[in-house]
Amino acid sequence: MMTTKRQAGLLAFSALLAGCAAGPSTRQVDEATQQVLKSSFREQGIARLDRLAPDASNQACSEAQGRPLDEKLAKSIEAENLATVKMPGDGKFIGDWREGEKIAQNGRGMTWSDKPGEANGGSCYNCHQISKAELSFGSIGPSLYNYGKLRGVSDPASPDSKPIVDYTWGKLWNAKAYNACSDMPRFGHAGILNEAQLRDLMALLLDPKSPVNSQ
Amino acid sequence: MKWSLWGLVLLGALPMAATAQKSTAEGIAEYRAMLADGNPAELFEARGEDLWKQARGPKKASLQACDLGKGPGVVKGAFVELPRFFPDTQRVQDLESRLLTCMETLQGISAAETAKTPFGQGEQKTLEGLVAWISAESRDMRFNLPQSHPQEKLAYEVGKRLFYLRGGPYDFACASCHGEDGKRVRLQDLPNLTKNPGAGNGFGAWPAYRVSSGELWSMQRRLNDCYRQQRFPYPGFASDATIALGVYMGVNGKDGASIAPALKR
Amino acid sequence: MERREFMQKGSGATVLGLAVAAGLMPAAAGAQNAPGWNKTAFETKSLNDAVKALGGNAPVESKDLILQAPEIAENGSVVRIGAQSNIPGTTQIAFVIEKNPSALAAAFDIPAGTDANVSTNVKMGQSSNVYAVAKAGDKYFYAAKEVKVTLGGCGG
Amino acid sequence: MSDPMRIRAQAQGDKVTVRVLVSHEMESGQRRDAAGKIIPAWFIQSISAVYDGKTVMSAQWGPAVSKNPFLQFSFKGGKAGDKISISWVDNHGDKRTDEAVIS
Repeated sequence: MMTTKRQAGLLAFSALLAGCAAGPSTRQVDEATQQVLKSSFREQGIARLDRLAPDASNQACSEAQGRPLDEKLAKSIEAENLATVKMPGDGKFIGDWREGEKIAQNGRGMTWSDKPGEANGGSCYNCHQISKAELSFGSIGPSLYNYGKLRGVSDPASPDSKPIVDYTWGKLWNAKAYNACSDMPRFGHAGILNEAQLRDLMALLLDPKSPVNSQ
Repeated sequence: MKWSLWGLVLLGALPMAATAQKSTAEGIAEYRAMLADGNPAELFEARGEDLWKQARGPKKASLQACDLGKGPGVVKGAFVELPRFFPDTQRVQDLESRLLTCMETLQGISAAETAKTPFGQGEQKTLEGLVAWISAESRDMRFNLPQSHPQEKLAYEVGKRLFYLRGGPYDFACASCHGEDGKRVRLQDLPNLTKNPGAGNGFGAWPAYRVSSGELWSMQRRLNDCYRQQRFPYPGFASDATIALGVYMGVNGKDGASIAPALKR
Repeated sequence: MERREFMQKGSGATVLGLAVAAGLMPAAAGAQNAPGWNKTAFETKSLNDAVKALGGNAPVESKDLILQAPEIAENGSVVRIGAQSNIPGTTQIAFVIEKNPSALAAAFDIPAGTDANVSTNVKMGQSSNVYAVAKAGDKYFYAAKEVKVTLGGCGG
Repeated sequence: MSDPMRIRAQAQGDKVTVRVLVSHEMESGQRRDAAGKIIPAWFIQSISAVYDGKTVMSAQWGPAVSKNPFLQFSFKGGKAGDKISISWVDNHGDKRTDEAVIS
């Protein structure tokens, strides 16, 4: 009556657990979790099963279950991620903040209902306040309103601004380079946004004329 | 659904003058308060009660002999104790999964076929009504999921693993949005599902009528869309993964009151 | 997703424009219209045109007409609006949403003995002025409120 | 066949407050399906309430009324135990009437 596939899930462990009042051991939970993942998920559209296999960073942060990582482990994860950051090929960091605003508003991309090859959004407003005009913003990440202004960026091209410009690019490219278990996607590293899109988001955050800094 | 005069009272009490400038949060609270009276989920509840009693399927039988965990035919209070372990299937099952079993054994409607059916169509539509009515029969009762069977304990631990599992191109886990207090995505409050009151409030709101789509969503459908937004692969309907997450949330929400079927964005 | 299909801000307007141009406005697309349904009124684009199509003209603002609507809508698919008219002899209450493809949302006849107080749920494609309209004798009155429609959820 | 309406009619003093939920798609005619084709409009155009042989409310609706519509009104002179009936007609010519007892 139930499918064989489903029976293979948790059921396989009932024998193991018989007479075990204290609850399952870590190993039993590990094995059951792997079986459950295997029996429960299937590919759909562009969402392939390899998405379930975490890389080293995600593995460590999953296991931590919200607790802070061991400092040495965190540092090594951050170093690994920092090494992936690719600075823009042509040395240009700042694009068009108007385009950046559109990308920040757009929450689409890479779900099983999205088509391959379509440009993804940045989902930025889902988690951050950015420009003052948008009232519908999330609070998972810090407010980015006045991002450039608060950091004293009056000309993103000036040498004075270089450190903050580099950091911001790096943070967008791979947020885990600065915070091992950041909740923020690795937009450049994971291929969510391309260089041109990242430049536009940089402009939204750092261009003095962007409403983020001018209003 | 209770039709109190609450909505009216609230409407009268709220300052409706256009001059009153409210904060965004106050504005949203006002919007929700105005809608609180007249939740269309009630239309689904009515359909569900009929579907429970109607002789249907190849075996032309009703679901009135279905055991939702408190004995054959007992509906009241069943919802707040699910998911739980069922000896006949040797499996931890949530409401949707259990209904698949009952529809198959009592009515001869294939569980595998229904699980494969797209949401909102065919027997999935039947389930919308059933979960609305069955959950409504436990309205205001407190969650008390059993954790005595080893499989129930295992399901909780597996659910916890899945809750914290980061994956996909965005590195999202359930915990990315639902692991802390006081967070929002856009303007929607995100319940912290790791403890109360968030777990009780969050888990206890589904099934719910979603105003954005005008549909009645079961917890299985809610979790399916969470995984879509998480950029994960597709979780099977009533799969062990989505059931285990239900156990994790429901146990964390112990003693929270069920308001399902609620009204959601 | 569902939300966007109904009311995406920018491109939605184009879709609506095309629909109008192609004669796909609600009445034409339906198989038939209910007896007495005021097709013309439901094709108007503004408060004044809607009132004209209902048989009046030049509505005036009135403090005796109270429009109940939220300042912010979490979702434009369902917005509760209501109106109470304290104008003696009110025989009709209508709701107009300025920026919707068809501005007139609903028109209620109020027979003698029925309160001039009705409410319903409406869809709003975007932030807009919302009007309650009341007819008393042969005069029309209105009350206005701006309702902001916000984007919600993960947006995907 | 359409589902029944949910009607609540409550008498308080000399006034009856009526709240109605209707099961209907209320398709606006503005939405497109996955293939990009306009989904044809399908919505209730008229709805009315009758008590004691007399129409106590009648309305014309456009496609902007929400899916699974809600409606509230009140009238004088109704008594608990009496019946009120609500009827609607949509642009497909489908119609439905349901009754409720005033409580």
